[in-house]
Amino acid sequence: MIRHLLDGVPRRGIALLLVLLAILLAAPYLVGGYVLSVLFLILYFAYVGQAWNIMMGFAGQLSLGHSLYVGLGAYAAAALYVHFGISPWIGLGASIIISGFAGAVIGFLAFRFGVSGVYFAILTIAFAEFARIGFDHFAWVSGSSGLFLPVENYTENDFWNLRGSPAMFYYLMLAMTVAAFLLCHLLLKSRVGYYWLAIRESPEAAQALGINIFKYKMYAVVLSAAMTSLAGVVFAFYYNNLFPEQIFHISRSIELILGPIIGGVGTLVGPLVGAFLLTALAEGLRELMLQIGVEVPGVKQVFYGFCLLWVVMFLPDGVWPPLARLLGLHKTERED
Amino acid sequence: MSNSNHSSRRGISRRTFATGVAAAGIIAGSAPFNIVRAQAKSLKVGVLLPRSGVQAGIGQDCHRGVEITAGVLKELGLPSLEIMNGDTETNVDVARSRAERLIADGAQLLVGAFDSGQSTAIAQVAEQRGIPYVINIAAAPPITEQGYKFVFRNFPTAPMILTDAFANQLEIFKIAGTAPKTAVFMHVNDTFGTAMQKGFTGVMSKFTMPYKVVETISYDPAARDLSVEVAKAKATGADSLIMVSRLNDAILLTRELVKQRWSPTAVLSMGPGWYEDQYLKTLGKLSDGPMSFVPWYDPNKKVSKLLEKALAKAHPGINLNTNHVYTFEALLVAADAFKRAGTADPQKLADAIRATNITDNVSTGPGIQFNAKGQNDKLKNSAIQNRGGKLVAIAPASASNAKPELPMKPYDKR
Amino acid sequence: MGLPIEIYLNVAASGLLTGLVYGLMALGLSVIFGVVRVVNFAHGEMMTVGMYVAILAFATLGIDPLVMMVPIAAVLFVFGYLLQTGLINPFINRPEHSQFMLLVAVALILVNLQLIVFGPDSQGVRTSYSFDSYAIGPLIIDASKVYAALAAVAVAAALFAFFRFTLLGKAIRACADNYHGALVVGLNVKHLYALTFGLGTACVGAAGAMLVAITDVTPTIGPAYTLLAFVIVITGGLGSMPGALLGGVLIGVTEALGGLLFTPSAKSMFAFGILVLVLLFRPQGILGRKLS
Amino acid sequence: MTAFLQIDNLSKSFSGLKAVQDVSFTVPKGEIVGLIGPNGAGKTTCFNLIAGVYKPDQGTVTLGGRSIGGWRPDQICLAGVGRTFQIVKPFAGLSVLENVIVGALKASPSVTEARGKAKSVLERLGLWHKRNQQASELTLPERKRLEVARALATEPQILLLDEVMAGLRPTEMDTMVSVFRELNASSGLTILMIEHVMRAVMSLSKKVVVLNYGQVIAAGTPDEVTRDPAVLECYLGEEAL
Repeated sequence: MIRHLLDGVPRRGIALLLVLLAILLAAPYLVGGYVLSVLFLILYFAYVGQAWNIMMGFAGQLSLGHSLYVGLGAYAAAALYVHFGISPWIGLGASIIISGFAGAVIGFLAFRFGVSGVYFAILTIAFAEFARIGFDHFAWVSGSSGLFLPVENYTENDFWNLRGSPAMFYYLMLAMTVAAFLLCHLLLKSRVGYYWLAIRESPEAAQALGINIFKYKMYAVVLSAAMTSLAGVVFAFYYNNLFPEQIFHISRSIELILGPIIGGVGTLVGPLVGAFLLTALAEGLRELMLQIGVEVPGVKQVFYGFCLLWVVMFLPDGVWPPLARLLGLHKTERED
Repeated sequence: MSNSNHSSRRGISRRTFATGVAAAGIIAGSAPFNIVRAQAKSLKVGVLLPRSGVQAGIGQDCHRGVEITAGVLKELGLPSLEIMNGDTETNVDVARSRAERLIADGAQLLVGAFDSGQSTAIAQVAEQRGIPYVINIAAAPPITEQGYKFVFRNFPTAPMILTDAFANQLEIFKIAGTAPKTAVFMHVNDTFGTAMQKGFTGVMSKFTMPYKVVETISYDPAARDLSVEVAKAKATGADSLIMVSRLNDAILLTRELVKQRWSPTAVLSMGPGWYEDQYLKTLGKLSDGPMSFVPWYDPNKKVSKLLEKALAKAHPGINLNTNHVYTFEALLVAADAFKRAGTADPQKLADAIRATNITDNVSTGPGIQFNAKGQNDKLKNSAIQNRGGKLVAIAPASASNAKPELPMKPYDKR
Repeated sequence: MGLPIEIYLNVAASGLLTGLVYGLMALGLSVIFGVVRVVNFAHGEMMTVGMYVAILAFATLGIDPLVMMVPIAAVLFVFGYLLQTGLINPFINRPEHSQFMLLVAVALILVNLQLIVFGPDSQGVRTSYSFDSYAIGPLIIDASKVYAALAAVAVAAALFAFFRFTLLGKAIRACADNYHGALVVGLNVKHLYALTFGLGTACVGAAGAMLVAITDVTPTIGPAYTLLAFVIVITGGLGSMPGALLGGVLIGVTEALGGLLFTPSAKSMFAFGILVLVLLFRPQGILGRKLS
Repeated sequence: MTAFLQIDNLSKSFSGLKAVQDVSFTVPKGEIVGLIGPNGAGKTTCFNLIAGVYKPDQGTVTLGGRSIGGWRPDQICLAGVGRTFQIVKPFAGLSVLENVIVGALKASPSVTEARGKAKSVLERLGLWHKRNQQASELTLPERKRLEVARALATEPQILLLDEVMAGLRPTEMDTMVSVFRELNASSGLTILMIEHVMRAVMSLSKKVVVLNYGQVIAAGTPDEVTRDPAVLECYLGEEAL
């Protein structure tokens, strides 16, 4: 198993990953609450970015409505906890089923009718918006007045009910990110991974090679949706309040796909690098504004926009592929 | 009141951060916790407001309240506050990490954040770090029902706003000698709007109101066009309109009322929008008449006059409103507690806030006190009316400076 | 419900008129996609630029927004032309997510520049006819909406004429039909693409000027209009010009009647509902050409 | 000699234009059959009907006794039909090896085994030294060979080749011809090939079917066909062999 995992990965890459992991594991003991909260955000976006990347980066289906799955996952687990006191570890089952089902419905409808490309992207937005307005009127989860989770304590970590300190959430998010990374790594080396890439590159050719493209696209959507829903569960229990206006909003969908696009669509490390760069960039720009004494709201976002523009213009494949070459980590010869 | 160089102690680490995008930069960016909490002459207060993003308008308006605070506190003989600003960008992620950042930079007390979702996120940080947090505006009841020890709210909850609104309406109808018979209740379908809608029927049943609500209409906060809503309301034949709205929709609704040629005898608003400067400015003489039943200030109080003066100086032409008043009062609570505690120690500061008893304040009612949950339950709301581009307080009698005008002048006769 | 029939007529008329203005806005998006094959994710943000210019002109010079429509369209034409040549052209053959990213960045910059320059408060204009309405029997029709809708129809007609009858318009259509063919016969495709993008942004600028007469603007309103434009063009048929207008009217009337029959707060659900149905049963849109 | 692939009365029209009209022919098991005709004769449409890209308006396609008309392309591939595309469709972002692995996975239980198969196919087609290059970096003749390699990796019983010789240099073409001849001889692979390069068709095929305007105008051995006046008139006249 381990040999299989490491197969084909350059040694330097493994070493770098281990160092990074060690730093991330030690972080709560080294840094204060602020940096920890930023690191949490980075991991959060790295995780959802990875989940989105399965659908877009691997299988080539552009989803611009991933906030749908975050929101469904968050609401499912939170509602079960608030109404019945059901632990999120059980509730996440419901999250996975509901989000996976939503993904399956969207995928089924779209792929059956040959909706793809821009049309598919806009269909995903439409479903997310549909959910946003629907949840605004969904009284069982308090509609637009928001669903609040009871906050009990911060001193003791109740892992079973996900009540506790930021460090607990940080480690949970770290574990999820690592798991998602390893899962994607394994997937890419498996039959389904090869098939996804083939579908992404040329659906016609893939089909001519015996690949049931409908089936494999469905796998990608359902898996991506289910994984994304878990991020929603963490979101709900971390922030302890949910508003449809916020969680299903299209700006959330955009936010969570910027990371993998900037980092490198279809690469394993891309979502990680992208989430790190974007969060650090946002925080760095805020600090820069403070340092130079600019206190006009909106200036930071303008600079942020220009940075995005620059990256997308000059690094069309994202930051990671050229960075990997720079670090000597690009794909090595796999065969003898 | 500048935040650009409030902390030279942290200057180096901040610069490291600004330059570093690398992991090392992030990790070195902040020392573990705030080890030194010196007995400073002034209190460091982190103010978190949504000054960009969707709520930028309100956030920036609240910020005007921050700007005029320093002078007023000085006149009241209270210690000065060192303000550190944080923009939440109308985003709960940013609200949380900004709160952490301000605490890491030495904030000893937090104030903010207008929105219920962002306030909840900040409240959790404050509670975890043991830093007192005074909410300026946020009406969702659950925030003070969580058993927090460090979170205080000097703003009424939705049921409180409703109770006072009905009481004030009865008072006004009595003075005016007339009252509407039927009403349509229209509310925006957002956090505040639904909180109000939920309490509406229950609270109303405790009063004997002269009017009957014939229809309830909820509409989308992002609505671009409200002609359907007004057409629907008009079709009920009701003679008055009860509103819970925001600014943009209040303007849109008024335009539609005029265009669809429907002049209710009264517009009774229980939320923002109808009294705001932009409403008055955009609609001119068509803005006259609506009454707002809102958390307001008592124009007869001494500090109110100071605040009005300070605002007129800093921002001529802008009327003092809820956003300024409650943001100011949150800072007033901070300065008062700091004076009594004599220390910035968060625990002692929180104890001092819990023992707050400010009678020399701005908002309507007996003053500022907090109950065991950290809620000021003594707050009273006012009724105000738009008159010629200005706002007058018309109820309760003890906090008013004008008589109500009812019925409202029809739109086509102006 | 027992509502009198004239309420339905009133609401439908109002939906129809606003729908035409929305249709013009969406027409810009459709023209751009139909030729350049780039989805303008900053469409609503570009419209707010037009809205702010109209407000500025009205506040400082007192020019009526419907008059300002022409200069605003010209300004946005230049903006669109430059944007296409300078920024978007290298992205034409890049994958969709890359184009999406580029325009999201443009949108982010536009929104926040507007926030900095114009402030966060909503702004509008009050023309002499701002609050007028026509009473036709039991119908009460908003005067501003009538003028805006008429202007929208006029602009759309001019655009149709341009594409149908002028040489340049025909060249652009040739370009859209067969990119390589156009190259082979020696058309300056880059210039034609930029022209098209300019025309698209000019449309949306004109629509913005009209919309100012109907509603107010805040810097953050852009994304909602971008989304609306998507819904309209996909419903009507992406790339089809009559489709955009038809989609606008359809969405406008559906939202209005849906709001009347059910709860108004859920009225945009009806628009999305129609979009989903169209995508599922006629992915190319009502008037769209079959997907290749 | 049994008919392995049997086409009966196949018709297909696109918005009124009759692309393929009442076409019937058979491909016997283990043989190499050429499908020729001038441009626009309906050859590729015919291929797409067999491979399942289009559904026939009329007629049947029978493979080894089973009717496969109206099946999806992937089902037809699983039934034993491998194909190449006239306009090559490589998985541009993947390496040459990965391209072929995708094909080899059809008949392999594991990726490791698929890799092994891909290796032997690549070696056979002389692309092994290019295995780590991205498919997008290949020259056109190389891409054509990659198409063949990918299709071969699915271990088909019948291979549909759509102009794979186009653009090859004579020596490259000879290699290709010998590869097909050897495959046909060693494993009994049946081949149906569309080809413009007559030298390749004539040297490989035992049987040639000629299409013009969507209809079969002649069928027989290369010799017979080349002597057919109808064929000469419509087609061979311009291709001075």
